Amino acid sequence: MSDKPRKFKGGVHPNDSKALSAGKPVQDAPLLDKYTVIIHQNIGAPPELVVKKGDVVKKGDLLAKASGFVSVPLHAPTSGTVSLIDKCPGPACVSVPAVTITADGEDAWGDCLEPIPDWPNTDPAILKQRVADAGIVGMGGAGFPSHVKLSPTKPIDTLILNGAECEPYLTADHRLMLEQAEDVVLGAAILARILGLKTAVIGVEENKPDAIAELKKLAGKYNVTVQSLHVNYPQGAEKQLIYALTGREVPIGGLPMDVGCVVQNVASAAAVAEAVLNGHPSIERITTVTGEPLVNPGNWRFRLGTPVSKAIEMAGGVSVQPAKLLLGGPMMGFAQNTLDVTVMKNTSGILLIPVETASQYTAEPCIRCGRCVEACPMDILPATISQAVENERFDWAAQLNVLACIECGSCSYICPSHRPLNQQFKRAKAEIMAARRKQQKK
Amino acid sequence: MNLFKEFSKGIFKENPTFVLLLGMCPTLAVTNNAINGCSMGLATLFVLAGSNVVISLIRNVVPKKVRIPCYIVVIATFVTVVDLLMQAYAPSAIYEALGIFIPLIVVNCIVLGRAEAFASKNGILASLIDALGMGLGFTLSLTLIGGLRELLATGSLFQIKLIEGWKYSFMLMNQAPGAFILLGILLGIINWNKLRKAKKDGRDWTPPGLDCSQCNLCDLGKR
Amino acid sequence: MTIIITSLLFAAILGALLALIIGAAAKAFAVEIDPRIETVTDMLPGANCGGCGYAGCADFAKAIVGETVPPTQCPVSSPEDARRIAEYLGITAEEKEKAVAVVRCSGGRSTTLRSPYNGITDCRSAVVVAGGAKGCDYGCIGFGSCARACPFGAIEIRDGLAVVHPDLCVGCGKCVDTCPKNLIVLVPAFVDVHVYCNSPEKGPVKRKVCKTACIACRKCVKAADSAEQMNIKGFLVETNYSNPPLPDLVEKAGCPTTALRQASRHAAGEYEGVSK
Amino acid sequence: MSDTEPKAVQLPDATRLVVSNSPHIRGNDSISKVMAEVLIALLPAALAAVWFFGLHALRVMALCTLGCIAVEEIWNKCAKRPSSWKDGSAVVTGLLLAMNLSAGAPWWICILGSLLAIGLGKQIFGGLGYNPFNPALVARVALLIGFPQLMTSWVAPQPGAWTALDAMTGATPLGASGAAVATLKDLFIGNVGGCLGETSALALLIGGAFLIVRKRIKWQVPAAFIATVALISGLVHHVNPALTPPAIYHVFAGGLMIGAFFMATDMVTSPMTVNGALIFGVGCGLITSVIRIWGGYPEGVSFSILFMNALTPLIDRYTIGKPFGYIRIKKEAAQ
Repeated sequence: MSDKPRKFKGGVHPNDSKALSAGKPVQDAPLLDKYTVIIHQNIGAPPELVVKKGDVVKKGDLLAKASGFVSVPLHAPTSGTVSLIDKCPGPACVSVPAVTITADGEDAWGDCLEPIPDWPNTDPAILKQRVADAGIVGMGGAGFPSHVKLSPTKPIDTLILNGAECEPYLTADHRLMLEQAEDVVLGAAILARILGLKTAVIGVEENKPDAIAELKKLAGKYNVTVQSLHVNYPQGAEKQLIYALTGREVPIGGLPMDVGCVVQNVASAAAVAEAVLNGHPSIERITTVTGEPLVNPGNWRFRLGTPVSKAIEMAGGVSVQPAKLLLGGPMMGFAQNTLDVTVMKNTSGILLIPVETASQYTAEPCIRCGRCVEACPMDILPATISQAVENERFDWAAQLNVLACIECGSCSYICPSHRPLNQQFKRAKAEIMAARRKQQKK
Repeated sequence: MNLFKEFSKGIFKENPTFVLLLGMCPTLAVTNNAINGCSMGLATLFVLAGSNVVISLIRNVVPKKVRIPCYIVVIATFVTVVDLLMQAYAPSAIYEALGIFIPLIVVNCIVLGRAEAFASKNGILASLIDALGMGLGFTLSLTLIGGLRELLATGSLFQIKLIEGWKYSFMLMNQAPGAFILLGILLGIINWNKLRKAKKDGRDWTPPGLDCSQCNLCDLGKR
Repeated sequence: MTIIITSLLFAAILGALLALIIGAAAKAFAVEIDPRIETVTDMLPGANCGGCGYAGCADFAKAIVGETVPPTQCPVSSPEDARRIAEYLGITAEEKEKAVAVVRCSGGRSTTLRSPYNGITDCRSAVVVAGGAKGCDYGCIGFGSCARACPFGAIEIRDGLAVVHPDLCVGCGKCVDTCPKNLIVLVPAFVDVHVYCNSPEKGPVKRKVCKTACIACRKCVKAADSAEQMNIKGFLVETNYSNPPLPDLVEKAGCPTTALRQASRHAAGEYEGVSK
Repeated sequence: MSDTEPKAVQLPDATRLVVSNSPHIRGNDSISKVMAEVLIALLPAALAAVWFFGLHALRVMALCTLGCIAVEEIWNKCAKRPSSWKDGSAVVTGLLLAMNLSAGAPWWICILGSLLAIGLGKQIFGGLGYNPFNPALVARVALLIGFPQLMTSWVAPQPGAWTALDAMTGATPLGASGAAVATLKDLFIGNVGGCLGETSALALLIGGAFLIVRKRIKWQVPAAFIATVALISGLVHHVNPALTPPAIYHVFAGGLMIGAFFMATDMVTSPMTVNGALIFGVGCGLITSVIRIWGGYPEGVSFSILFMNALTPLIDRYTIGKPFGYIRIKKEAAQ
């Protein structure tokens, strides 16, 4: 592979605003007295609760066990008592079940998983089981269970580590790659062994030269390659990343394994390394707390269940009232209406958007300028689909391949008429899927 | 039955051109001036009156299955009569201007429509009154469109120059697109006015054949 | 004179010949159409609302004549209309109660708390992203998808809350499928007392986000004439529609949150601002 | 941290946090910016018009622009729609309309043109974004059909003479004796009779280049348009020089430049896809050439663009590209 940065078709180039937190080393968040851990943190089936109110748990103890193959267990972020099992605000503005743990302050590890220092000579199946037991999910945002991706039903020839971090503002993966380069590369090597591959590719956007340099130093040692990527959004979207690195197109409705690829987030890789070498389950993650309204933006290593209000406090609070509070990046993150929502395994960022730059959607008419068509990385026609959705013609929208939409938001970002395209597509997808389910039932 | 109501509905409430949107072919084709429009309307009025009366007469005799061919034969007779009459007595300029559109009255929807919808169900007097009302409504509409087109195009009305020194003629109005544009605008004004009145009275009203919720022209149709 | 006679003769012969052809054709290509279908179509309301599940009134009439559905399936016709159709067809029409839609939520914009919302003002669009602008996860979003779906203009959006006007509602059920929160139910039209809340949460949780939620205090259950008139399901009370209470229950119970309401008075806006 | 200095940490007010769908930031593009850039691109042509036709050009431009704004606002008022002239589309339409009129156009032509453009061409369909035809061209064609003499009598260019007005009729470089009417240099600079905006190919090229560089228009449209016209007229001239002037005259004379760069590329009425833009341009060029060479009118640009406008939805429909990852699905289905 050449050193030339790779890119994909379409996309937009928002002002990345990463300077706010890119230079801030990761700090360990101080221990809090209470953690509210949302139980369902992964795509797939929610795990089954194994503790009850009043139980005493140690750090890393099982809170909930996986309830199926596409499900991951949940572990206690610290030692303490289960004080409450109730609903709490979830990331999608809907209340979800959660376990509240009142910390005892000792933060003592319980009976951890057995470390596997001799991983190069361990059976890949055992390593895979470890990934599953540690509750590792895709930490880039989706929260898809990692071990499921590691169990492909089709032949795999490429393992890709996603270090693109194309979302503006976010620097968590950047700091991770810089400060824990060894973990990332080690994780890559372990993942490659699980998949029976010799090598792995780490894709990093070229606006993180220090991280690329750091990774390249170690790359030879573990036989992985580091590939720089063109700075463009959504470079970190799975399908776009695969295209940029291998030139293969993941079919619509298909998975990376259909083109022989497995994509894992760098943070997930680091978590895998942690789980295999130290036996620590996934109970903490690096999260960027940033945004112009914050007094002191930066990167923190949060335990799961840390309330957003505490995170904002750690970042010095706000100097002005922000327009929006987001979990995740500004392009695909979820807007929150409460500060009580807590950090989850896939919370890559806690972002406060100032009033000046926050998007306001209006119902101005489409002037058919075609900017959205140019920007769409999936080569569909957002303007036409928007027209279909506006007229509630979901069959037409389906014909126009709205289901191929990856909801990256490039079209809404670029639209001069400020139309809520992305929302329309989300609705269209929901309606089409609902109609199909209805059809199947019949 | 209120005969006056039967008469006036053709002019206002069920005006064939502006409300029922029937007889669009002569409406668009021969209304390039007021005289043409008026004569076309009168010719149609004659056919309408004659055919309505005859059809009303034979309505109980004709079997239901073959009624349409029978109506057509009746209508065709009167059209032939009016065609020959106009050829004989109308100024040749008018007859030439109307040309093929006189014979085409046979397939005019108003004539067949009234025959089917009214004359075949009502008595002779009522049918005659209905035909006169409808015919007059049609004549007035065509004269209105023709007059407006003539006025806009040449500044005259019934070929009498109204504005002296009118140098430029807006030829667009004299040509086919002008008919479409003017008819569209008139229909728009009429429907808009009706919709406005209906809203005022708190009624729900949709212009015929239109779905206001699909149109972006004004917000009257929006709930 | 000869011309007239010739033309008359010609026309007569031609007419007779053509009449023969038409007559023959009518016999040969006759299509059997049940004349009753047309009559039944005329007897139906002609709103083509589709509430019966068929594509318009004519289609429904065909189904009635084919005796696959009873005429009472038309949600718009009155029972008398249905009986008339049944009498005409000589079939028995079982009585169908007239139904009316009820939106089981009373949380207007001023009574439920939530942060501002910016996006498409349509319930089904709002629900896929953030669940709308209101605090309750189960309540009415208030962007009027149901009101737009109603062919009879019976649903009004007032203060961000869908309110059904029972006098205009014909119970066609179009709104029921539209509501993304499944708030709308069809109930017998003669029942006037409903619980305008749908949240299965515990009382304090509900009260935190909504001032007019049902907190299952059981006041109405106790005030009812018989115990079965109001059902308790979890943290929510529901009218028992097979044994409904009288309208005066609302007065007698004195619901502390005004979640218990009379549909007619709710539509008239009499409960606005009275919640404590 | 918060224990020692409790006042220092201020948390955001949760009740004022806006809930909305992603993306939460937005590019700083807007309709008025798009329109402003089109206006900037029209500036060279407007200046050239003022230079060649004097203050009369300025008068026509002012009348048309103000007329369009007025019609837009009056219509909005009647239809109870929010005021919309600030988005700039009416100004662009007005200026483009002026570019299509002669410097000698009487005031009422400008006002009637504005009424036709905004009323008939745009608002009647629902306003910006809903019009199937380019409003300025609708007005131009309606006026051309309505007042054929008036619309085809030009004013002779008089560079630098501010108030002179010399009527000059008929002759256009597009006639068979094209070369006799104007020299190539005059054609390129714009020193010929004609509409305000269509004479100076140079100024139009500058404006068009600006729009293409700013990615406001698709270069495929003007390129395909001009290339098709050049190709066909060149071929015809080669076969029968008496029928039509050489291709270069076709390219630089008449409304081809303004049509190709400013009218055909109108976002609302041209296809969105790249392939569609190519088809659109070729179609425009084809019809233009046919009208110019064999048709009754000396100029066919406006008719061709209007005709292709009508086909735009169809073109858009049949040029929908294959989405990312589509080919593989087909392959797999075939297996």
